[in-house]
Amino acid sequence: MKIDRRSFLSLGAGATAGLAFSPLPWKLMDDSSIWTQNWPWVPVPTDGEASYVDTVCSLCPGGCGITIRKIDDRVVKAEKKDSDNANSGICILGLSSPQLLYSPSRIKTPLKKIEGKWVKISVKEAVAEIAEKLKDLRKDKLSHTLACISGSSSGTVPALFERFLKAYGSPNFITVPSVKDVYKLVFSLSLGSPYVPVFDIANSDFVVSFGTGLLDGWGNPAQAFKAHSILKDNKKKLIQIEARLSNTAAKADKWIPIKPGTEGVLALGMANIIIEKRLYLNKNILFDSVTEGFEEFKALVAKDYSVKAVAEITGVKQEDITALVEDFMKAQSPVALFGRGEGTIPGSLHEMMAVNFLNALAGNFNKAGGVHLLSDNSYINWTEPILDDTAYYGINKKRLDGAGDGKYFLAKHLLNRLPEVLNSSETSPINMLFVTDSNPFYTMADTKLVREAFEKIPFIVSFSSYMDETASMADIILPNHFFLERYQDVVATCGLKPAVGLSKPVVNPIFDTIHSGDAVIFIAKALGGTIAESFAWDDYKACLDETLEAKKDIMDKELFWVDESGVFNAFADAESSGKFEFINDKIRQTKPYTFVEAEGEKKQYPLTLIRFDSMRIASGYTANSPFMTKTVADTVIKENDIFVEINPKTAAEYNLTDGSKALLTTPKGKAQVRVHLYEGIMQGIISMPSGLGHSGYDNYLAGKGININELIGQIEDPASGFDAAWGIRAVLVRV
Amino acid sequence: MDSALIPKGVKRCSLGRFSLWMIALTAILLWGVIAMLLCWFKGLNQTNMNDAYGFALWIWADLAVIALGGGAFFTGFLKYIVGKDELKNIINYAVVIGVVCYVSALLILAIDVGQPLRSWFIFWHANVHSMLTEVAFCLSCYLVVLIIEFLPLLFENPKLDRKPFFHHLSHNMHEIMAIFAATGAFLSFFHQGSLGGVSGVLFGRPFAFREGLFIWPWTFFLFTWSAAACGPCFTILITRITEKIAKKKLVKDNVIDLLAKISGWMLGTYIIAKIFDTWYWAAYTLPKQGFSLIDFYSNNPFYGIWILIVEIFVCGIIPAVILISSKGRKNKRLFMTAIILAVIGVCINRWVMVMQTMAAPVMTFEDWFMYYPSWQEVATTILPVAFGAIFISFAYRYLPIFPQESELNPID
Amino acid sequence: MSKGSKHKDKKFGMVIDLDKCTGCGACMVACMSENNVPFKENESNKLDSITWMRVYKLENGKSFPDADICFLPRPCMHCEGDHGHAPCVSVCPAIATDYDHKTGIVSQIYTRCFGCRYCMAACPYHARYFNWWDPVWPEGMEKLLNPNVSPRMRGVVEKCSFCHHRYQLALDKAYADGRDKIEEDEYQTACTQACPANAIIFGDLDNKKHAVYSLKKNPNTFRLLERLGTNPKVYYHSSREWVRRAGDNYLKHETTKA
Amino acid sequence: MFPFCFEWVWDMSHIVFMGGLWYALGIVGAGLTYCIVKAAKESSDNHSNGDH
Repeated sequence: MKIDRRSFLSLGAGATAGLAFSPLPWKLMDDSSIWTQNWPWVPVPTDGEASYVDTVCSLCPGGCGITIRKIDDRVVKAEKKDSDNANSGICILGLSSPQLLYSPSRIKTPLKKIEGKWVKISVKEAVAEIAEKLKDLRKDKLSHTLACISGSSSGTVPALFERFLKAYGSPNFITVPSVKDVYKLVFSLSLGSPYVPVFDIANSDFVVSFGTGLLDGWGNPAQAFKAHSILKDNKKKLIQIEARLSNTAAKADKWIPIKPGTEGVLALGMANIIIEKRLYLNKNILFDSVTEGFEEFKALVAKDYSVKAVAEITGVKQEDITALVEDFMKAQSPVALFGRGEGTIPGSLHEMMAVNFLNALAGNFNKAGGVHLLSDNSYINWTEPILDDTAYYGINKKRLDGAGDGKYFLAKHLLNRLPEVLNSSETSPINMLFVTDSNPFYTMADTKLVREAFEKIPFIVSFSSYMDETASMADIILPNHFFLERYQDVVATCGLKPAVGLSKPVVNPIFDTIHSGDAVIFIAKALGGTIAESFAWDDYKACLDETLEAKKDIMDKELFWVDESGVFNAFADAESSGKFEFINDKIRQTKPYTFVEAEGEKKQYPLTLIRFDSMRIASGYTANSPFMTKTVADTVIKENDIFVEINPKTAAEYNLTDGSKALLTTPKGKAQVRVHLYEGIMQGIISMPSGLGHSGYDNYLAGKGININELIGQIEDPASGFDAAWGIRAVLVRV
Repeated sequence: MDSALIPKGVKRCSLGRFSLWMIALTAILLWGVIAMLLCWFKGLNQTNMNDAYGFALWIWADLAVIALGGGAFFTGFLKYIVGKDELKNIINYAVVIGVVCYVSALLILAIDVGQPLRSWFIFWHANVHSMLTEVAFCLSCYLVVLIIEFLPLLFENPKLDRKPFFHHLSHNMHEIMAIFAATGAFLSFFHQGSLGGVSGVLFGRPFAFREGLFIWPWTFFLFTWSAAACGPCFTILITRITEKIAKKKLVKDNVIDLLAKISGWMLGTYIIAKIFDTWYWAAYTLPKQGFSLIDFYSNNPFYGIWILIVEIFVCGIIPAVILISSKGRKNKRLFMTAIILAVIGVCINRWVMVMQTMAAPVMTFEDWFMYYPSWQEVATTILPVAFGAIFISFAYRYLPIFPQESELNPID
Repeated sequence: MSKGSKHKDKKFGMVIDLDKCTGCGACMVACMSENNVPFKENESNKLDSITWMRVYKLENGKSFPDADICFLPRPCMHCEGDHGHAPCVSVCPAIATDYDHKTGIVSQIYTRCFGCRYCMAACPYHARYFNWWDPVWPEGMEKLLNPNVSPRMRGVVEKCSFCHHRYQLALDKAYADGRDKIEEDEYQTACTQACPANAIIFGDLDNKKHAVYSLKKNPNTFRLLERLGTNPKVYYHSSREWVRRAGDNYLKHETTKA
Repeated sequence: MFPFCFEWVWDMSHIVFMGGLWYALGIVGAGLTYCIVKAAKESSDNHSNGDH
């Protein structure tokens, strides 16, 4: 048969028709759809047995009891522990812990920096190398040039580090300070012992907060939120005194805007009115028998803090001040909160003392709805470390930060003084630095100065779990397990009582990491001699078991062991012996009352930049998870630009419109920002969130925004020596 | 070279010239094809659509192109059902334009959906309550009808016509074309309406929502009506453009005049209905939902009350008046202005019903959403235009589309 | 149905107390974590950022110092419309989203959805999200995936499901225990459970024993865009008039619905 | 679309909608078949008649 063009075409047409009527196209259509429903690049979660493991979250000082949902051996979710007792609760950060566990920015093995590049090493090698270096220092009688920065001051792990420094021969154990350090000072000055206050917000009927970020991450956020909800249920009042309409201010029944930094003045003014009007007498407390220095205090506030003067300084109207005082003193169980924002910056001692006087005048200590006082946990009862001559020589050297001495007689640790000390000497007075549970190169004010200072230190050992800003500057990293992978005691409060919680490993360590407690013990053992003798435990677990003793059984069952004896009982009844001292010699020594001002010339820097804390942005050692960053509004971060909030009227003065780019300059640095017009901020003030502008971590966080610490410098509180900076003068120029 | 394919009695340009024209169009087509492939392989992140703009440029293009393609069904309806026999001189071209419009619409839809390989679910798992289902069914059925209406034309190509089967088939189809046309008109009335229903039923979107008759919101009827009014205008416009390019008259004036007159009346009545609809919406529907008319025409950088005025007055009343008056139709310049305005008017209507619906905030704490298309969206929207030009060029060159062409342009 | 029927239809819904909501974002993270919601390196474009639960920040429009803000968590409203005629359900051409009369939950079948996005155009709450991108979990993070919820592919619409899988799990558990009913606390959404302020209350709106039943009747309770007839099953509570007014559209002279 | 798809319900809306659809498809299909069959018949008749 001759195949011509025509038959060829017919054949083609026939074949096409035949195919169309065959099941083939339909089958293909169906199969392609099924393929789209099972695209190989869309992961399918592996199924397995679901289980729940309870543990204590240690991502913030709150120490909540949480529960972890597991599928076989993987963590899929963190949840609130279903329990009314204990310290159960969860916040956005705790909910992020699974993402933080599997984060790409985790450090997967011990690392050593060789010529600027990270090289994997084993734990053994790392420990041996650190021990070798430490031995050399000891040989040269330089044991005191070892320093350690610890993110926390409570619990066995920081205690092990502190013990290590002592046994090794260095006084330079330094913790990262927070508002808690100032709280302790407030009460050690007024009550003679460093009590930690717990505010019984849930049972109060009138809460006045002097800039405290009750709903912005202060204290234990989960408990604060719960307490606030109870306030709302009971229709009780919350008053927020703050320059910016923060989330706390927004939830408050009344927001009283105030010039930032003058909160202490307002408190003293209020105290003056209370005393003048003798309102404290209505409180049915045996005032004379439980206070001291009242007359002197009375004279002092009467002289300098008349309502007129206070109104002028603070910008709060006179009638608002008097009304506030009346409502406060009329309430059954009023309470005044102090400590700014979420409390990462310690803050002004006098400001907090001033506010606390209101509590004293309302007589609310140890009363329902008032201030309850807890003593520091004392469950760690180790024998003193054994000191050899070198150690003895070393620990008697002066602390580098000057804490506990001269004008810094009140403070125990002053991390904020370290950069200055380092920068003022030619060669570094620190030869080796341990950094554990903290990220000081990011969290400390005036980051540039901090960096310059720390770059002088010849050898830095980081114990961080993440490639954060500090870890990336280290020489050796011994990465800690993430809290879901390790045992650790966590100091917390259960209700109004001190407690210790137990973090338990929920999964086996997923990387080649080492518990920092183990790391210290191993380093000590490698050093031998009295140092090794001081660390007789086999490992951290043994140390922890021995420390907790019988408490551990309770913690295993209930997660928390509550220290019933840790509650200060003064004022609870007429027979109590405690006295609240308004003025005493020690207080006089701090030269009351001085409040710090923002750094910078008003002429050159007409605006004031303040920081604000947000639940959605973690600003401490733990940084944001991808989910948390996803929740951040587009008026805070857009692409990589950070926004500063500004009052529309102020913006108009500077020719700025919503979203426009501007150059923000402070005495400490410059940054390109965008502006967000916000009616909730005072004129002349601009604000910026803390916790952004990371250079470390992963692509989900790094490079987004500016680290406010690069723009703000620290200001030493003249009373305590702690950083009390609440802002800095600034100028914005449209670009 | 291709003279064997060219219909008898007409003259066409040289193949070389034709090829050049084709190359230019194909280049544009390829640009669109690249964008289309990007959308298919990389996903719809290639567009500037977002969660506030789930419907955007493409859906507008779809709605507009189908409204403009309405010339086919309405001319068919007038010729076969109403019996306006003069329209046989333009019906072929109306069908060709219709095919182009409907194929384009389906192509755009195939790019627009997130899972094109599953798009047949709309048929298989049809939700009979969804306006979109109605659209999909009627659209595809009507495309089949259009192709049936187009096939006889194809078979009349000299080369094919020589085969007896095609010759007879073409003849038979002509014979019962009224049945097809009637079915097509039925389907068209529905899907044109359903497209109006697409936005009209959105009771969560006060800008689009309209009350109506039974399950059909007023937009259902308004869309059919406006497509019937403006579709023929588009057919006339394309005919005129073709005449301009071919540099000869292809359809007699009386045919165009008749179609334009009917269009004029349709447009006039439509615009009255549209005014009533807008008034009722503004005066009754919106206040019930807590809105006033001006809410939808203020506080944003683009959608002012001007767009309503342009749509109703400039592109509605004015062309209607021109097309209704015989003086207006006689004046060449006025006539073309009216035709173009009517076409623009229906496009604006489809634009606001899609884009302004998405743009206007409904929750009090949201702001207007503004959007501009990405180049991929623009390219894929131009793709059908290029396809249309190619298709029409081929059809014109090789098929006896204009029965009056040889009479009007005798070859000596 | 006869009286005392065991299988009475349920109508799950929420009452969210805006006086308590602090805008902390815990609900958003809990939701994303529970439901395998993907995340990208840049999520600052909120129009391309999948957040089944989204917390809006409302402003009262007044200037300093009278300015006020309020946070408003917005899950899917699971509109009942008129007899289950939710805005999105009736428009879906492929029945990929449906109103379940037994639970009142508006479902979404990802493998059925072909991405026409008509439902997104229909939803006035912007509760529906499109997968513009392929979901990508960085190496190691795919371990976080919850096996009870299937991850979605590019090109489909997704939204809050009231953690419907948790209802299934609760029913399965009850069945295994030989019960035919589940208690209020056995089925709670991830956001409800996570809210540190206990601002979200979830339950059967028709069940007198459930907390939501009485909470929804509080005079300070309102729903979003009620006037459109969407008949949502998420109620909000606020003691502030401006917040309640922001929940719906009002003409200038109209008073806020009490 | 078909009564054997599991979404199918025998209710009014399905009957009206799908009824309309299949009615239209039926007319188109029948018309087309008529034309093709007739054309095929006519062309083969013509062919055998040698009329071409």
